[in-house]
Amino acid sequence: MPRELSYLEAIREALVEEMRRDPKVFVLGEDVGAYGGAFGVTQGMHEEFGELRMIDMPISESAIVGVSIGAALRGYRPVAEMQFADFISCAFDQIVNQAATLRYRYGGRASVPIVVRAPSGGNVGGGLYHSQNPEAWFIHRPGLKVVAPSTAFDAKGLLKAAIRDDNPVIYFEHKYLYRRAKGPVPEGDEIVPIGVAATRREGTDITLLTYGAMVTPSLEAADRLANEDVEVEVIDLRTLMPFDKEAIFASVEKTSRALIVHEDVKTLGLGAELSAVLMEERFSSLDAPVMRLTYPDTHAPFSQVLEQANLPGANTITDALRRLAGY
Amino acid sequence: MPRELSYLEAIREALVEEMRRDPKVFVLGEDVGAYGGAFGVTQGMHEEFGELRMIDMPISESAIVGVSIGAALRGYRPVAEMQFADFISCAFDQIVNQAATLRYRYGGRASVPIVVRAPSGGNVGGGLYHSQNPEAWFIHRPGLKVVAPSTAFDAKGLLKAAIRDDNPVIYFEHKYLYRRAKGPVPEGDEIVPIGVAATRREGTDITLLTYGAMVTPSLEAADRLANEDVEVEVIDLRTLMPFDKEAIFASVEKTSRALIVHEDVKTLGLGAELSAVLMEERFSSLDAPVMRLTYPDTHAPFSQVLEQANLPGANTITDALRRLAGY
Amino acid sequence: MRQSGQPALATARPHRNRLLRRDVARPHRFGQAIGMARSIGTAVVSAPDGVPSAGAGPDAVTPRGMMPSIKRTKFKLSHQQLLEMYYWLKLIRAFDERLSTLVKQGKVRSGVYTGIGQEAIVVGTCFGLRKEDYVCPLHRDLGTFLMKGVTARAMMSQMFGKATGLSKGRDSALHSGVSELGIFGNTSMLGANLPVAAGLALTFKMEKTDNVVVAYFGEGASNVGDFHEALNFAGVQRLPVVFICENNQYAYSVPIEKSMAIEDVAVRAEGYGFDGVAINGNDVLAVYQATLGAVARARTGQGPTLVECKTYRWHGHSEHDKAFYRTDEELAIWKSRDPLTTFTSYLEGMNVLTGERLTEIETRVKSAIDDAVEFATNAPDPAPEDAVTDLYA
Amino acid sequence: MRQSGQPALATARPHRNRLLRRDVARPHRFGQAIGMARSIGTAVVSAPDGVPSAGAGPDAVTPRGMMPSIKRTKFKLSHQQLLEMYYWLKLIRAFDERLSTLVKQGKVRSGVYTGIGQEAIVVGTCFGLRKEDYVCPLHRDLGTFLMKGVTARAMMSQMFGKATGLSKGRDSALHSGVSELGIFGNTSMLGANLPVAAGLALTFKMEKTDNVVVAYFGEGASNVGDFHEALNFAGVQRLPVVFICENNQYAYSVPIEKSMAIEDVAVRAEGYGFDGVAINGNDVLAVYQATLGAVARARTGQGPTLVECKTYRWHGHSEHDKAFYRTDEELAIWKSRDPLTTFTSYLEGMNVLTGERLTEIETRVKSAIDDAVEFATNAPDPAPEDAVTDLYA
Ligand SMILES: Cc1ncc(C[n+]2csc(CCOP(=O)(O)OP(=O)(O)O)c2C)c(N)n1
Ligand SMILES: Cc1ncc(C[n+]2csc(CCOP(=O)(O)OP(=O)(O)O)c2C)c(N)n1
Ligand SMILES: [Mg+2]
Ligand SMILES: [Mg+2]
Repeated sequence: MPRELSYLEAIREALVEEMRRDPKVFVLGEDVGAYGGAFGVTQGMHEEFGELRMIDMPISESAIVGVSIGAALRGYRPVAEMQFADFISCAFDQIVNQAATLRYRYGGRASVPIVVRAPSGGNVGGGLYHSQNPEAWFIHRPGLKVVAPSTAFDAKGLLKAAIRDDNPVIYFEHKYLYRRAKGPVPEGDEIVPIGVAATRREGTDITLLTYGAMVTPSLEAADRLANEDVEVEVIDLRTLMPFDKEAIFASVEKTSRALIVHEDVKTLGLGAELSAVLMEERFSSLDAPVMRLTYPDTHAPFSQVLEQANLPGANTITDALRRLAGY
Repeated sequence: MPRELSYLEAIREALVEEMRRDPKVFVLGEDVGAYGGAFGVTQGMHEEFGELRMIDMPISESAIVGVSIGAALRGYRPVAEMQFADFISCAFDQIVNQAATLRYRYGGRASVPIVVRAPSGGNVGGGLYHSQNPEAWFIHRPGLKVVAPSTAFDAKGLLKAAIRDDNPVIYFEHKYLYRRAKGPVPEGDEIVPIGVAATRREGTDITLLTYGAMVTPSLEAADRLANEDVEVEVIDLRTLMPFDKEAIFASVEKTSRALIVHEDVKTLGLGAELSAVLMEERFSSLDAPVMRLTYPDTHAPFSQVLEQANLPGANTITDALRRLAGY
Repeated sequence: MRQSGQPALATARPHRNRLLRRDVARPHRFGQAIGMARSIGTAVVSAPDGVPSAGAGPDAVTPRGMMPSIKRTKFKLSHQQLLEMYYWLKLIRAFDERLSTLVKQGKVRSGVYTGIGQEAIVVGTCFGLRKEDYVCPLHRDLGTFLMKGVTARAMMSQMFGKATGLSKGRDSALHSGVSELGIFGNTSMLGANLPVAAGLALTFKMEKTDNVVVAYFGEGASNVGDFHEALNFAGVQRLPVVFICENNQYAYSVPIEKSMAIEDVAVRAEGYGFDGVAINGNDVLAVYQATLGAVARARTGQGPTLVECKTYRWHGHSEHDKAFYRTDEELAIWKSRDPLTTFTSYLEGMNVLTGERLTEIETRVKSAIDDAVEFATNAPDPAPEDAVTDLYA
Repeated sequence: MRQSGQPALATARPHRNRLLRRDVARPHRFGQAIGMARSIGTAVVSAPDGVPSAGAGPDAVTPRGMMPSIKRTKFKLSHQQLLEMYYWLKLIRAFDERLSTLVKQGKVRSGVYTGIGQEAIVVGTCFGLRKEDYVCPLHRDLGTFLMKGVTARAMMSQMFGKATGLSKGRDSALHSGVSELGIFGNTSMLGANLPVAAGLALTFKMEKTDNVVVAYFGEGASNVGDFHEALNFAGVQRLPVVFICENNQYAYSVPIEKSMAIEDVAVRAEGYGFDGVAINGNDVLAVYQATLGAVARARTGQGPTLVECKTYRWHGHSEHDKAFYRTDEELAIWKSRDPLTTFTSYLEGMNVLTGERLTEIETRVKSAIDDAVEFATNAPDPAPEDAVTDLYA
């Protein structure tokens, strides 16, 4: 029976185990060394792995990713940390142009096995520049993979998969979950494969597609709907690119209805693509329009009143499910 | 009867007229001064407006946009040029975080009237870093507006609207159209309002939503379908954010079928959002799934063989229309 | 470029003992100038209202033994002005200290990055500015807002995320600005304020006014690409901007020697074709004097200057940071260089600050802060609807 | 930081007459060193196989009157090696010239950015490298690929966009690399190669090997944020990397004085804590010597060096650029400093290059290029399906 770990501890355990297993894995980022990272993710690791495998970087996000790419080209597996996902905008070119296109422009003769860890998401009073969910930009760019675990188990298993993957993987770890998501996490190599969704709750009436911090309120809403005799199947995508079409289609074929819930804004958030794909490929299975419940098209405000107004939660998800059930 | 101008000349004319009209308008970018820009868009303007209104910038995309934001805060209306839209990745943070959020974080007490001109698109043998269509990233980010003219007329009218708009506007000018798109362009203030689509061809059977360099092959395909008794309504979106929901809905209500064509890649290209919105808001009007014909999820290769394999064209659009008509 | 054939850093940068901080290890250089707190400004104000003679100012820290290139600008400050400076130092200190308390009490949820220990920089740089001049502060420079005219009420409301704050609750800290007062409010992205500062300065150049922009950044932020692009552009256009580096030795947990292979950020100015100077950032009059010189150059079309102010933050990076990465000894040494205490002694020694005036100032400060807290506490939250307004003009 | 109180640029940078180029206007500084073409390397190779004495090398351009800090590294080159260098110069020149012709003939559709006139930099920097060393070239450095072992056939195929090119037609120019040969191929984004170069160098440091990375950039690219972040990191980690600035006076149409307020990019190194030196980039032996010194430092753990090579490109920015922004006189002056002609004369004067050997080399060069063009012309296009392969590993 595995111990319980927090999401944050699970991330650390994945890093530690991977670094012990493979001397080519190293960590770089701001304050990741002796300090142990802004959130404490890498705490204690500096002692074991030393300065050259836990590199405290200058405030240079572009260089953090660029250096990672260089090291990856020589067979290393760097795990780069953005202190907050919001700052990934400062490393944008290195990710979308340098890393994402390298294998292609090398004619397949090289790969870029880097992981960029990006603490994302709101509900922690972070305000405009410490709450963002920038996954859509990277899902849109060919050549990248994108994951976003919602449980401690997946946090560990997906990070291991990301580190071992030969492609650039953007790993979104949700700040709200760091200490709040706790659960059984096996020691050792329990890999969560990239590209495979998890059905968190089975149901026959509505498919709810979500990920990250929205999984818990979605499950709560699903439970409420069960009281109303509507059985909601909750699918945690886990991998956002490539998302698990098979699992999604299988569920929607069964339920004929789908709600997408995400914390990212609506316009061109991942929900748009999921909806469009269902439209194109499962139109005849749909008894109702695929609906989206997301953050509105706005920024992430600091005020708790404002932030709560924006965040989808069990109540708004419940309402959306009811509307969809009643369509 | 207005003269004919090329798309490129129309852009220049908009710049010149706006700079004459408003001393607060100025241009900055690499080689935009005496040289007249990499494509010649600003040719001759240096002579009239001098060094301080046609600023040759160092190779510093982030500063080009950041400087524009600073000037905009003091009431100026800078028009920043990216030498190629591809390099906008180097100015990403200044656009998505600095410019897009400024008014919001100032509590509505300021605005950022900048225009970022970005020569985008392929079919010119530009390869991976001189062919990109990066509009989706900016459509996704609240606080920005995005336009993409397809005709000389709109190139002028939309640029004028963008310059006069009090918000940051990303203006995608398609390189393939620079000298190929020619048409009547009135002198003076014929503004093309932001947010309003243009119906390029009326039709009753299928709505085709497109923009930029895809308008011409779409019209060609529509003509072919007319021979097969399928009347395609071709809507040129012109503004990508905020896109013209009203026009789109009106057309789809009439045709009950929609095809989206764009040169950007499929996954989370604008087509995803259009499809999702139609799903959500016009589901019952649809007799067939909204379909997308786009660039595949890959990069823009240099080889003509490869590039042509990727680009949607009259043939592939025709095929898609036929499939949709036959659904 | 170096003068000798020696590898530049071979001797200067072996893996330095983390306990042996530079200012402790090298009292003969930096420590000296600011260690001797009593000498602060003594020669600057030769007589209470007198004109100090050029060259007699407080010793700037002169890296690599060079003389700072900024002329020793003469200045004259009345008793009244000196006391005003003192008031600002006190007010800003008190504001930050109250914020720190409010965080501990759970009343402020915002990330709070105090500038306690660094106040001389904000006060020294802002004191001589005009209303039309622009400041582009970073996260520890709350005082610039106050000195440029934002009320303590508005600033406190901002920290509380209330509707009465500068951003109407959209963000806290210094992520908002006031154009009418010449304050640019940055995003969180370090260094991203600097290209904007250059853009503001460009408009002053275009208008041929002699207003200036003062832009702030930490030594850590000077490693960001935007720093480079902004300073280069400012240099090539000879823009009226003064770049103020607040070198407090740490970027979050990372000491300067782990983030750059130089001792003085000021040397970077040379790469942009203008002058850089490193000064004692804990001496408000030294900062004032250096800024005066740099501002005078900017106003007269001579372009930018980089003024590096050596200082130290007393608190952690944020109020949540226990700052285990530094020693108590180090902190104690820097507390002995408190810009406020030293300026108090100086003013007392000059008989500018009497017991009566001190009481008066302390009362003013306390009531301003109390009032601000009360105001912000009782201020309304923004309306939920405002989460989606003010996005577009 | 400057030494005097004078505004640094007041005299040096009035609005300079665009016709009066720096090298023309100031023959006493830069012009001198490379103007006197006949002096090239004469003192370097004291006798055909001799060991030149330290300090007797060709005069580096010494900005601001300082001595370059790189030790005058002794080197010894055999006749055979000198001729090999000569071959590379010839081959790279011929490759670029043929490309230029092919563009005019409409046979190459790719953007072509020749390095004609700048060949001494590529040859001088690559000549002493090991297979294990890495190069990180930018757009004019096609020769680095050839010298590191890529065949002319593969490079020509790359320019033609053929399946036999390095990127299998996915891109042209230098946007591909070969890890086995230590060649990193950048994107188009200027400066974006430099953080990658630092990452490669970091792995050499981790492995405690003494391999090095040589990274290239134009003076224009040195204004990009990535340049700053990369050089700073390389400095703080003392990475084994040599940064080669190809200062050809222009970034596309923009002369250096409009993009930076300094004359020597080399001074920027000081801001990162390592040495910078500006040298005559048209003197292949001077470049070789400076690189040797910098590489030796890198191999022995002494960290990075910035070597600025002053040079000039004969053609426009790309083959489509008519380069009206410069004068014929300026071009003529620089053509008189042709790195190839001067090296030819030198080798002839030393009796290293005889008529026979010249013919032999020219034949080898011509047949290599002819063969490459024929190969590329007849090579297959990529298959349309390959537009979507090789995206993911
Ligand atoms: C681009 C960017 N990267 C990282 C951060 C996170 N961060 C905030 S403050 C800080 C340290 C800043 O150090 P410095 O510039 O020296 O200023 P100081 O806090 O010491 O005043 C860091 C890493 C950020 N805000 N922006
Ligand atoms: C980030 C970026 N901005 C703009 C360009 C367009 N561009 C290509 S080469 C060039 C000039 C480069 O000048 P320099 O670095 O001096 O190199 P040179 O061409 O003179 O060898 C420009 C502006 C680019 N490739 N990348
Ligand atoms: Mg600091
Ligand atoms: Mg150049």
